[in-house]
Amino acid sequence: MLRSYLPILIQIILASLIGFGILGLSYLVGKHKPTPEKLMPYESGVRPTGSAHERFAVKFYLTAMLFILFDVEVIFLYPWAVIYRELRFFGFFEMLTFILVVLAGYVYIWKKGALDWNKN
Amino acid sequence: MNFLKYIWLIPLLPLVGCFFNGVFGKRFSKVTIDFFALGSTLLSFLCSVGAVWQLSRLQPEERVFNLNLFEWIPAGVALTAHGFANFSIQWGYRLDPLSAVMILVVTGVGFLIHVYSTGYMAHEHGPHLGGYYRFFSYLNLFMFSMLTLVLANNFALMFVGWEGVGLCSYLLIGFYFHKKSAGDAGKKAFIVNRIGDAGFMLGMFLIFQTFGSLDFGTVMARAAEAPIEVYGSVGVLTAIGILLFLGATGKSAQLPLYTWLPDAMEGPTPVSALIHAATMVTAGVYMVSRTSVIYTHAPTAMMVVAVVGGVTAIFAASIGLVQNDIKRVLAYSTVSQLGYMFLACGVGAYFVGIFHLMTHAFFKALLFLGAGSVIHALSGEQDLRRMGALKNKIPKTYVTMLAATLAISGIPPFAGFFSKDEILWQAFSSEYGRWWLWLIGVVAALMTAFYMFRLIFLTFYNESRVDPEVEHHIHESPSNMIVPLQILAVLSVIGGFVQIPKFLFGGFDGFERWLEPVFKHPATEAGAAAVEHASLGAEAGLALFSVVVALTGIYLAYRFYYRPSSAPDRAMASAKPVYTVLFNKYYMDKIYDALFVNRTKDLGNALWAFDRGVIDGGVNGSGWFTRFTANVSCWWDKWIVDGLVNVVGFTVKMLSYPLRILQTGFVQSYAFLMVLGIIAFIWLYVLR
Amino acid sequence: MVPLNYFLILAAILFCLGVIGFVMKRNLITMFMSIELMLNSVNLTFVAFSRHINVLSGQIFVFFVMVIAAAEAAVGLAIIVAFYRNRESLNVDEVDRMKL
Amino acid sequence: MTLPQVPILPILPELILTLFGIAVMLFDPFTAKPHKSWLSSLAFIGVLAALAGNVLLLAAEGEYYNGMIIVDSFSVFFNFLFLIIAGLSILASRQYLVREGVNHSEYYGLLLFATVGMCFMGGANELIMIFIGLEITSISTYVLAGFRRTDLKSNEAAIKYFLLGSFATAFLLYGIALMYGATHTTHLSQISSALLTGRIDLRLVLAGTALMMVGFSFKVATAPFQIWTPDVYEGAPIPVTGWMSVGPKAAGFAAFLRVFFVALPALDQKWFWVLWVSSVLTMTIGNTAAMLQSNIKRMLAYSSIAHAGYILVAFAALTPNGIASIMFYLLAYSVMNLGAFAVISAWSLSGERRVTIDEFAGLGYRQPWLAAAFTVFLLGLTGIPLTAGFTGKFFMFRAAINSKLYWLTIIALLNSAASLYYYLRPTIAMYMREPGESGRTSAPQDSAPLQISMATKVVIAVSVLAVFYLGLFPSTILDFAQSSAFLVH
Repeated sequence: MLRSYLPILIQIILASLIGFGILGLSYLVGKHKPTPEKLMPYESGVRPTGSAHERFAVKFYLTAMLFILFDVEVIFLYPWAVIYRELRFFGFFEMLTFILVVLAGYVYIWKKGALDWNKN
Repeated sequence: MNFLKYIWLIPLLPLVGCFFNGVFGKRFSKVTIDFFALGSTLLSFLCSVGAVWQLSRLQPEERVFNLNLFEWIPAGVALTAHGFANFSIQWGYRLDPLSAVMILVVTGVGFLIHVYSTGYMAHEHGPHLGGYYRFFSYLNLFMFSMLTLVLANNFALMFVGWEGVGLCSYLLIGFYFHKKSAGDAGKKAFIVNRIGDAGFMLGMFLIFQTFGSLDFGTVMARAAEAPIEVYGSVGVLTAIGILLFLGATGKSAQLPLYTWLPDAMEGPTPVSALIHAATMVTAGVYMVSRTSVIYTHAPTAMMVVAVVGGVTAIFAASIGLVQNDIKRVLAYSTVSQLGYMFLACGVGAYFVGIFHLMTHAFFKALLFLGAGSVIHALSGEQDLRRMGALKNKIPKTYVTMLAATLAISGIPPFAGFFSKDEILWQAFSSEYGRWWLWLIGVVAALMTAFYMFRLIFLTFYNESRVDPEVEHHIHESPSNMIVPLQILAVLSVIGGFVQIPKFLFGGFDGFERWLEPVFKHPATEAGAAAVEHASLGAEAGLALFSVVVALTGIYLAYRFYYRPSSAPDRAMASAKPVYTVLFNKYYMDKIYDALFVNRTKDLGNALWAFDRGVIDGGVNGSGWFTRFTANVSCWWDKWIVDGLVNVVGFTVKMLSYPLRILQTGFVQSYAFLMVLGIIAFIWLYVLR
Repeated sequence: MVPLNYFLILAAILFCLGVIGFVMKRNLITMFMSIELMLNSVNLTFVAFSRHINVLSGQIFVFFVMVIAAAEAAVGLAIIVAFYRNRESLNVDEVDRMKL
Repeated sequence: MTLPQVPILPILPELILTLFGIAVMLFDPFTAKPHKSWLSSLAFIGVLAALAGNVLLLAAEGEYYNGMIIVDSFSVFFNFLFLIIAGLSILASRQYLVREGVNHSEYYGLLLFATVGMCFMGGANELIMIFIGLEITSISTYVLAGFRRTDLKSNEAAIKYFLLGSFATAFLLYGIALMYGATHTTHLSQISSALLTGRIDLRLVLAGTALMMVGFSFKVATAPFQIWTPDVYEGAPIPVTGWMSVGPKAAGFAAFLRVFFVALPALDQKWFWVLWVSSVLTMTIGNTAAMLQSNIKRMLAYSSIAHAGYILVAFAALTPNGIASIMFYLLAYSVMNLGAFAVISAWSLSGERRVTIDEFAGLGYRQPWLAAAFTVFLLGLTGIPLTAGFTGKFFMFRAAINSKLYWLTIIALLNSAASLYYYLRPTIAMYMREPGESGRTSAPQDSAPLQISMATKVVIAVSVLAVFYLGLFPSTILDFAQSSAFLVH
């Protein structure tokens, strides 16, 4: 029974081997000269200022929320796509309706200015 | 015109009056308000008279008129002890001899009290106060509810009236809303009544369960077929009887739910007369009589009714002995007299209960209205200790009140004599009667005569103890107040002649025969047969005895309150001029102390010091008893009833602690509680 | 083939972890994530049953649950953000204005 | 090319509501601020249209969409109820939203969407459908509860409702999953027949039943899952509280009834006792706690808990009469409560001030009509005859007595008697106390004459009439409920 999971096991083993192997290799091979800059968190080359628990602009949340919503709606496209041929035009119109509803939501947030990054 | 077809007008007319006055009353002049209030009531009374007249023209066994207006509550089919019953409640009225008596009393006395109120409440009419139209609107609403109660042909509609009168009572007790005590009293009345109502509702459900109907006719017919339950056992009929009686104790202020009635005196005096004396409080008696068939088949329930009635009669009367507020004396008197009525019902003499209900409506309404007239004359004074010597100042009030007092004391030929005597006789002789029930009644009668004449003496005789400020304002009430008093006085005198015992001029049993169709069924006929063989001489003897008892009570009151200066207390003789006033005050306080404050003092001794000639061991005993009952009452009121009303406050306080622990406001403690609940659910479902 | 019970027990454990997280964690976002964990463990249960009894409907249900969870997430986050703006805190114990 | 026939009729009210909801949301950005009230009218028209659609539904009884949706008189009754609630709520909210400065049209959109969810809960014949309907309702309600977003109490109400609501929903969903695993279906009638075969794992079914009951108990706020109610009701905007206390609660009961009577009648001896205990706890907690309150919204929150307890009494009767009486009572309770909240909303001042019971002092003089209407609603909630509350309670308790639940009925009657204590308090304050007697000094602008909008007046008047109509002539509604109850049972 567990045989069917063997490939996964092998993959896990391989992945960890590669990951840890490279880390270990660089540790063994490379020189160790720590400087303050090197010990800093990596933030796109920008000097980190203040605590990492800093407030983010609410815009991030907003965008994230909108993304989740529209992203997840797509989930319904999968089963639909699988049987699209069987459903024929009926399926087409059904999905059209669905997309239209999503689109209405899109128009709404657009007009509300939720997508306008520069809006205060 | 066929009045019977229009009996629906009888309750409807006051409702119309209520509507006009309630909605537009603010803009009406006093005359217009009077027109709607009085006119609707008078028309209702005339319709009642017409309908009853036509009813009386029918053969006795045909005197039941049912009028179903529409189907009020249909609720499909339900399984009952009578198989599947189609549950349907009509909005229907039933006129039979019993409800005929009731509507005449309600509309008749109600109309007189309306007339009286136009005088009594006149000062309430004004642009800024505006209480006048409100008062009459409520009063008419009350009439509607009360007439619905007595005319209903089923329990559910009766309950509508039952709750409606409770609501109006609440509104009217709290009429003087600026007095906090008035609001509290109203609330107390309403809440205590609701406890009784719970009993009523349960009884009603049980009736439907047992008989498959709520219609009076059907229920009574089916109950009449049921076997009579064994005395001492609690069968379903007994349960119904006791539950219904619980409702009656609330509405009719019987033990243990009586305390709201004295507090209800906070309302305007006409309200006390109409609602808390003549009509609403008698609803319980009416209900017990209406369901007489059920009670007759449940001897245990009857015994409960009789005992509660008797004990209440003596209990309330003993409290009435020492009250100083004129209206409170009358309130306790009402409780006591209602106890009498229940005593009559409990011994199976329903018609006597209704008889006493009727005569009581006359003389007690009169007493209250008279008291109102006195209060009116004294600019609002209600304390008996600050009255006195009013006999010549308000003679008309005095004469009418004296008539009522003689009636309630049971002095022939006043109305009260006939009804009270009949109750005592039935308590003694009927199948369900007991000698000790009779004794209770006699003692209560003694007390009644005493406290009523105490009231009369303190109010109308002796020197005036009236506040000099008030003194020169004293005036007889206007004629619209006096005329109703006089009419009621006439009724208090002649109202008893509808039923005269056999030993007097051969007797007359018109009232009994009139009600006979309502109360007649196989079980009562057996009881009636048992009464027959009791001797005429015994009846006359007992009647004579009760008159003597009443006279004794009057004499005692006379000795105590009319001629207190004759008290052989030489020490006080030197201070003669202020003697009477001082003496009375002192005396009151003494009793008051002995009764309520200083319990170590023996009442008997206090009395002994003042009137050696009168006091004897019996009075000593009765003094002790009075103190005892007053203490019990005090205790009951303080711990049980106020507890019951404030039980709420108290329980709430107790329950607030666990609640505080639960309702913390924290999401996670809520979530934790929910988890506990879920665990409980899973345990209940899966593991148990 | 893994027996059905393994999935069910795993899902139950995950669900309980979610419950415990919800009751114990003080941060609103973490509590919220615990709920997501609970929902996903239910999804796992659905899928496991669906496969076990060979009826596809259970897997379709999972889609619905996921969409609803996403909607809930969006609304929940919005509510939490509104709260944060007024209260400058994400500590659930500060949601305590109303009690008794 | 043949298009499969897709029947639209069975979900016509829902479709109409959805379209109007989307329209309201879409038009909002295009509407200038002064004209926003137009959108609330649009939403109201939507409700009227849906009501018309619901009438057509009467002719289309049957199961649709592979049995996911059922149209029967039960669902039609509840659709009517939800639509009436929505219509009255829309009218009752207009003035309030403007006054509180939150006149956003999303409010009406959300209200319509929530109603869609409620209608699905009433018409669902399948557990997942119920779950979806419940979530549509809940998610909209979360937002509505926090609609005054700058107000901390409103935020808090939203957070509490959201967190605890989703928590409870997860249990409901888990219960559905277990039920699905045990019976291999989520169709209510198929579950019922699967239970009768006896070839199923009973422990799974029982655990599923318990968990589903948790979810429903939470939605209808019965013990021990009533705990969130007072906080949420107190914090939510007044019209939302009014709506929440009747709409989602009624929807919860609709689904609760259908699931337990259609799918799980075989287990009724198991869940009967849970209902019994829960009912006693719910009534008693609700009534006692209500007596402690000084805030009228919170008091009515506890009162709504108590009413859920009364409803459980009839639920525990396990008879069609019981179901019918619950349906009737939900309608009666809805009009009484919506009316009461409309009065509170009219009397309160901006910022939700003047909502303590003492602050109702003097309403009887300043607004006699408003006070009279409020008295009617409170007396109705108490169960005084001639009002809807009496007839409703009468039917419910009678159903319980018919099933020989004597003790439960006695407890319920005593509870109902005790409830008078707190329902009278606002009345006493209104009529028997002078304003300002509570010791608070009210600002001069607070004693300015009240402006009550036409819409609010209509809501109050309609509610008063309905209270009396249902109290005097309950037969039509009850007959309808009765016939549908037999279908469900």
